[in-house]
Amino acid sequence: QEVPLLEGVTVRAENNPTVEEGKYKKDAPWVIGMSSFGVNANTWTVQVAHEAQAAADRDKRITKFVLLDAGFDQKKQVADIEDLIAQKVDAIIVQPVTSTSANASIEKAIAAGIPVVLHTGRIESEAYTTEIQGGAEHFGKVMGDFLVKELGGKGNIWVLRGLAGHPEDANRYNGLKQSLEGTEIKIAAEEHGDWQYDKAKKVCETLYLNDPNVAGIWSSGADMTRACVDVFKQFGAAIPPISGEGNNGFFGQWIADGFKSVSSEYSPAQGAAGIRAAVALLEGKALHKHYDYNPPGWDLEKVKKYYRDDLSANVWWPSELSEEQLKEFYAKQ
Amino acid sequence: MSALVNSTLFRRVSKVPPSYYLLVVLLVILFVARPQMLNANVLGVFVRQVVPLGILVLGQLLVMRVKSIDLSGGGVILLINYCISSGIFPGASLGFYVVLALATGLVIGLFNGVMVAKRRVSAVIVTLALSIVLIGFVQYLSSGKPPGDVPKIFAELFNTRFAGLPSPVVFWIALTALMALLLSQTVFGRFVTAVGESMPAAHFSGVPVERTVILAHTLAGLMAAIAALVQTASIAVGSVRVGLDLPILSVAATILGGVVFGRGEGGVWGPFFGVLCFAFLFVVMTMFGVGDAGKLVAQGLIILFAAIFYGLRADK
Amino acid sequence: MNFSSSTFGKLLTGRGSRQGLWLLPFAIALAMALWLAVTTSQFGQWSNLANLVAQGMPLLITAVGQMFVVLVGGLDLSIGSVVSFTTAILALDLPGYVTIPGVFLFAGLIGATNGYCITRLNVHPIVATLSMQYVVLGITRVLRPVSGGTVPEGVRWLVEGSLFGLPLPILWGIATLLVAWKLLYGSRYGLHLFAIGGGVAACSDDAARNFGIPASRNILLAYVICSLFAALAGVFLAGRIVSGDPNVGLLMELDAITAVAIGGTQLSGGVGSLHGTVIGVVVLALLSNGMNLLNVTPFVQTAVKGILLMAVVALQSRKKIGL
Amino acid sequence: MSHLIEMAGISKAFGGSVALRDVSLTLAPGTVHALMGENGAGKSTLMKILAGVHQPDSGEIFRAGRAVSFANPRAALAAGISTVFQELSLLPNMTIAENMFLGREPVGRLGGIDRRRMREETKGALARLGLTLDPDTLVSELSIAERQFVEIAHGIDADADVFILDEPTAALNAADVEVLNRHIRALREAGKAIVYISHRMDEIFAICDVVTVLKDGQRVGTRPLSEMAPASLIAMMVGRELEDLFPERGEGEGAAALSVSGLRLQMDSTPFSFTVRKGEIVGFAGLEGQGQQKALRALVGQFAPVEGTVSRRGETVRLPVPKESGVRRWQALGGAFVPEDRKDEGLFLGHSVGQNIVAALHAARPALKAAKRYGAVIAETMRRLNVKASGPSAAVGALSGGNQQKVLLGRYLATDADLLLIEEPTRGVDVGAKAEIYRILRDFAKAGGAVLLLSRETVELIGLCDRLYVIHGNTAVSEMRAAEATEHGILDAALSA
Ligand SMILES: Nc1ncnc2c1ncn2[C@@H]1O[C@H](COP(=O)(O)OP(=O)(O)OP(=O)(O)O)[C@@H](O)[C@H]1O
Ligand SMILES: Nc1ncnc2c1ncn2[C@@H]1O[C@H](COP(=O)(O)OP(=O)(O)OP(=O)(O)O)[C@@H](O)[C@H]1O
Ligand SMILES: [Mg+2]
Ligand SMILES: [Mg+2]
Repeated sequence: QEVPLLEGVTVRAENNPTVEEGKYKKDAPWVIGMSSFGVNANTWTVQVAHEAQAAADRDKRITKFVLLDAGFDQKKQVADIEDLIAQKVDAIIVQPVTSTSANASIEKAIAAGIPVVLHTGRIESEAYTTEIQGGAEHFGKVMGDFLVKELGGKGNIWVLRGLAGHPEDANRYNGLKQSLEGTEIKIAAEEHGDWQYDKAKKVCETLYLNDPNVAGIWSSGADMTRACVDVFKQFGAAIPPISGEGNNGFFGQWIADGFKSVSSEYSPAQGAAGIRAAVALLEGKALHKHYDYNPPGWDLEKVKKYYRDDLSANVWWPSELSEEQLKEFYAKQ
Repeated sequence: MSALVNSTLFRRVSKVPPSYYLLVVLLVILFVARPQMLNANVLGVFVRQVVPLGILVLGQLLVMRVKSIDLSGGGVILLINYCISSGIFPGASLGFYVVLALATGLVIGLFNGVMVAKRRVSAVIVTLALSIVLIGFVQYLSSGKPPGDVPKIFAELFNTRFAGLPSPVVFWIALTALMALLLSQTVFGRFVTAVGESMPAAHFSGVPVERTVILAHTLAGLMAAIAALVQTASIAVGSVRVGLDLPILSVAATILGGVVFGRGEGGVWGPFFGVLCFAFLFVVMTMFGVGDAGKLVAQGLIILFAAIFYGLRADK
Repeated sequence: MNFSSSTFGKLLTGRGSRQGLWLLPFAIALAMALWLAVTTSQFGQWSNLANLVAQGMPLLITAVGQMFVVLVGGLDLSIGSVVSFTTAILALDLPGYVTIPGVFLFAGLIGATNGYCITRLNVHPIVATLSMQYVVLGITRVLRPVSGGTVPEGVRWLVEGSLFGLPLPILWGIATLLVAWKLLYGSRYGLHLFAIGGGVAACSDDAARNFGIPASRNILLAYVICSLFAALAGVFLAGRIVSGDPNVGLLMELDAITAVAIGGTQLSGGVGSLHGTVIGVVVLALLSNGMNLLNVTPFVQTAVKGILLMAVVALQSRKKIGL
Repeated sequence: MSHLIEMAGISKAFGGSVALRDVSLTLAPGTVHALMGENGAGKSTLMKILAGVHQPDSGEIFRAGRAVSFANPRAALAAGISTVFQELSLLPNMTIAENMFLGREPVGRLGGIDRRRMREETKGALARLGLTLDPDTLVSELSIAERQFVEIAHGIDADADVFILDEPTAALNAADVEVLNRHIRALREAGKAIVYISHRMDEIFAICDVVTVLKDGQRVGTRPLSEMAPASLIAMMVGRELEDLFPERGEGEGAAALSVSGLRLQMDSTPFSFTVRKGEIVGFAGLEGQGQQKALRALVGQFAPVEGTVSRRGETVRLPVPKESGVRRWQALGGAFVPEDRKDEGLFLGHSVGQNIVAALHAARPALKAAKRYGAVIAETMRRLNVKASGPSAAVGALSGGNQQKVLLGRYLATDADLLLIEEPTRGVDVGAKAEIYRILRDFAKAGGAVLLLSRETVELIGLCDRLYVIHGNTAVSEMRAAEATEHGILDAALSA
């Protein structure tokens, strides 16, 4: 009786201990705490918070859902988790800021008998109870494989990375490196666009004016793909194959302009999956320690199914938000 | 060393704000390495990238001339971006948004000015705190309604050209010229100079010190609002996060341009070229494939060396 | 009796003293603590108070350091990078007896470079230290592109352990304050810092020099001290996050400056106090801890923080206009 | 060698302008050596060289026969040369005791500062000057005269053989000067050499033994004062006989230019009234700190009295007026206010002479109007006040004290104000320039203007004014015609109130 956490989530095959049944069983009502690495980092993280909140609201046994925001600050995350422990919440969900900074406080939580669910970011310690991890390498590799296929294994590409120093950025990049191994594809330029539209646009403009000949672009996702496509359109140039991720604005652009692309999946509904995992632990169900979230990339067909012309660019797919919530949050003006 | 420092040539050269020769150096590098880039089209694109910063600097230099500082620009930009992109004003026209933005900037600048000049609160802290309030306000609003799309007209305007140059660049130059006129030709400009040199002396000369500081801050708020409009047009989508580095960068560009707290030897064009320096620094480093870490180091060292060269002038 | 010349009036408005306006923020900190103690059950618990001390410690250490340069009318924007840099060095695969002296050596050099550029090469503090922020951050990113590594076990103990039943962070705090107190109030050096700052604030940079105080050397030393404190905060943080991280110090300089200013220290120099800085740190720490305990949603936390900050500073009016 | 100090062939130029040319000076023990000369003659520069502030371009300094050179003030002090500088240089955020000991604080156990000793010694030093100030008071809380005293105490308390007093009395009144003089005599008895710079003739003759006169950076001569009379000394300084220091008084009494009634400065003080008529120069006399300055500053909002009413040009203004807008309001009513502290309140030291002169003219116009150039006004003002500067673009901070004062006055004369409030019209101004300023003020009154001023120099009040109000205990205790007033009479009026 596997607990359904999220579509696309699988149980990791090897080295996967189980959390014994009933270990964290507790009678409802529950208070669940969540330490986010940064709720207000971008529109995707905002949606993760909404998805988590919505999932908590749907479960009437959760009387209180405490969401704390580290604002990308490791120190604050440590303090946040300590504050959640001090409040004696029943379970803690952690989106770690970095792979190490929260380790000590997660250990403290476990020592205090509070289960810790980890998602959207791995840590170097094993102290947590269970984790759902969208593999950032996988994410980057889906994009990389696409480029390798499109380019027939050779040519110059640009690499648009995310926020420097962020583990997610480094891991996605490692995924790309795996794809490129053994091919003749060369990285002609590599820049950090911080996953933001304006920075990425600046980078792309500069790269284009420096040397417009590029066979393909590996973009680490978020709003950077849209920025890069806009640059090529602005210069009236043909858009080379470029990778992207599940953003409604990007989908619209892809459909309208018909360039070659792939969309790696990294659902904001992982926020809801975290809640479900915490609930399962509190219900006393047996869970595995490691869950992987490595779905295949999306092609134009799938994208067309999800794309919503009536919603704004800032929705991320797939989502578990209800139709009303989608309309409330994202209706186009 | 001291002979060099004392030579007349050095003195004359060092009177020039660092931004001028830094810009020349960057352009020379660009000319040597990528001569094809030195045309109005390409340069225009690069310059367009820093127009929001450039407009922010126009306000910053004004408040720095009266020994104050404005770090609230980040918050202003975020708030105005949110107002435009969230659709809380359905069906509003471009004119409405412009008026809304200017009014917002005006109120925020006025608030800063009153807090600094009347309440006599530390400008660093009050403008930083206001920025935090504004960012927090947007975060609060966006939990109810996340930002969405920016009306198409913004992006369309942003991409137009005027006299062969991108319109935002032309707009920035015009605004800078206006600010230069304001400071050099009006009584207000004299007030700013007087207040910057000595507030008590200005007061006893009959200069309305508080009003001058308030007006400077109000204008800075307006500039931040205009910068926000341009920035929003350039992103064309809503955002929940802006770097606090924009205001700090605007301070650095202003100082590179020869304007420090109280003194304004670089006038308005010094900081203007300071901003251009940032634009071309980025371009040159990207061109040479300098990585992120290297960019940081190079940017730091170059700003420092420019400032040292300027600071070494004999008549300190 | 004229209010502002009464003893209490003077204390309240900070007139006739160079300690700055610390009484109001003190009252605010007290009120916040009382309110939290009454409205939440967890606030007063020993474990929460211990957390609070540990959470506030890096800010306390950096703010105390920052105060030295603010007193001479300067600012140090590079301390956040120094903190990150320190954690990165400590997480290198080297023994602690190499890395720990190493970080202080580097920090001293960074501070000395800042001070040298500012005093001898006449560079504005904002520009000098902002450049240094970039340079040090860049080097840190090379050393440690993403967070990771492990710091020596001893460092972790220094932060999490306890001695004679006292959690060690408390001892860090006491040691920091003792050192700072001695430097500021128990030595000629500290007095000279105030004097130099007074001259700078009165726009006569040479005033202190005319008294035969070697102003440049003292200011340079203030930047060294500031940097050393930042390194100390870095060691503490490394012990807390048990790894090296290139971004851990991001924006810490602004928090430190904010804390210093809330405590009544004037950014133009010459006026301020150590206890004021402690109060500023306490206000910020209580704000963050209190909102978590009160379950304020993250979507309004920033706004609340800003408004409270605004309220604290709005009460602190001074005579001077500007920075 | 009987000389403590010998300065030989000292020359000094700042940029292009020569401040001193081949000046020699010897200081003998047990003498008070007056240094006289017009504003900008180079007195302060010469003393700053002796004090280690500036280094001479050429020339030598001998200390007890041995050639020395001082890199900074500290070195000079170590060599036994102590200076009270002309421009106040105390640090406002430090206490009196800290200022007294700055740079040479006594160190107690554990390397801490021996504050108790600092306090005790400061108290002693202040007491010797007849002051009862608390050593822990911040200097920013002191009045100008008190600061001046602290500065003097700082200078003369040092363990030195040579004392330089550069216009120590500029901010002091007659009684204070007497206290200082007693001190100087004591130093002389102790065999010290004292250099005394002042523009007040009476002081020079009362205390000094020898005088050296400088003119345009060159030494005119050195004479024993016993051979000199005021007139001959002035002639030596100015290069001509000065016929009369004070211009003739005005005659008629015009309509009231200003009338103040019911001015109550403090809760416990008696309200008083005063008027200034067109064509009249009126002075506030009395002992230092009795309310003269408060009364004047109350009119422009810089002091908040309890109550009072001002009538001016048919408008009635109730006091107190807001601090912020007081000066502007006063100017809008055709008045001007010249502050006493030219360094901190008056001048833009980093700005040019021209900018300083036109500041008030700009201020009278709306902020968004185009700024006028005022080239003619600047030239005319500099000519009228005989400002010695290389030109309108010279930085005011580099001018001598007296010329700075003229520029300050010029700023307000350049406006079309018809009522001047002046604190200390001639602070630190040489006799020649004093006469010029007196003449200018009198001409101003003759042309229908009115002047209300206060001064610590009673002689000046008597000579210059038409009418005097003696202020004591925050109220006017007596009103007298200046022509009939005497120093004794004023003191009598003040003290018998
Ligand atoms: N730091 C300086 N830079 C440039 N010029 C200076 C400087 N100090 C003094 N001077 C010039 O040197 C000349 C002599 O000035 P000094 O201050 O010695 O005059 P003074 O005799 O003391 O006059 P006063 O009686 O007005 O104080 C003046 O012309 C003055 O402008
Ligand atoms: N140039 C002027 N001509 C005539 N009257 C003036 C002028 N400037 C100011 N006033 C008057 O002086 C008074 C004070 O003016 P001022 O602008 O200095 O006040 P304020 O308190 O500084 O104003 P704000 O509230 O704008 O700061 C007002 O009554 C105004 O009418
Ligand atoms: Mg005003
Ligand atoms: Mg002089």
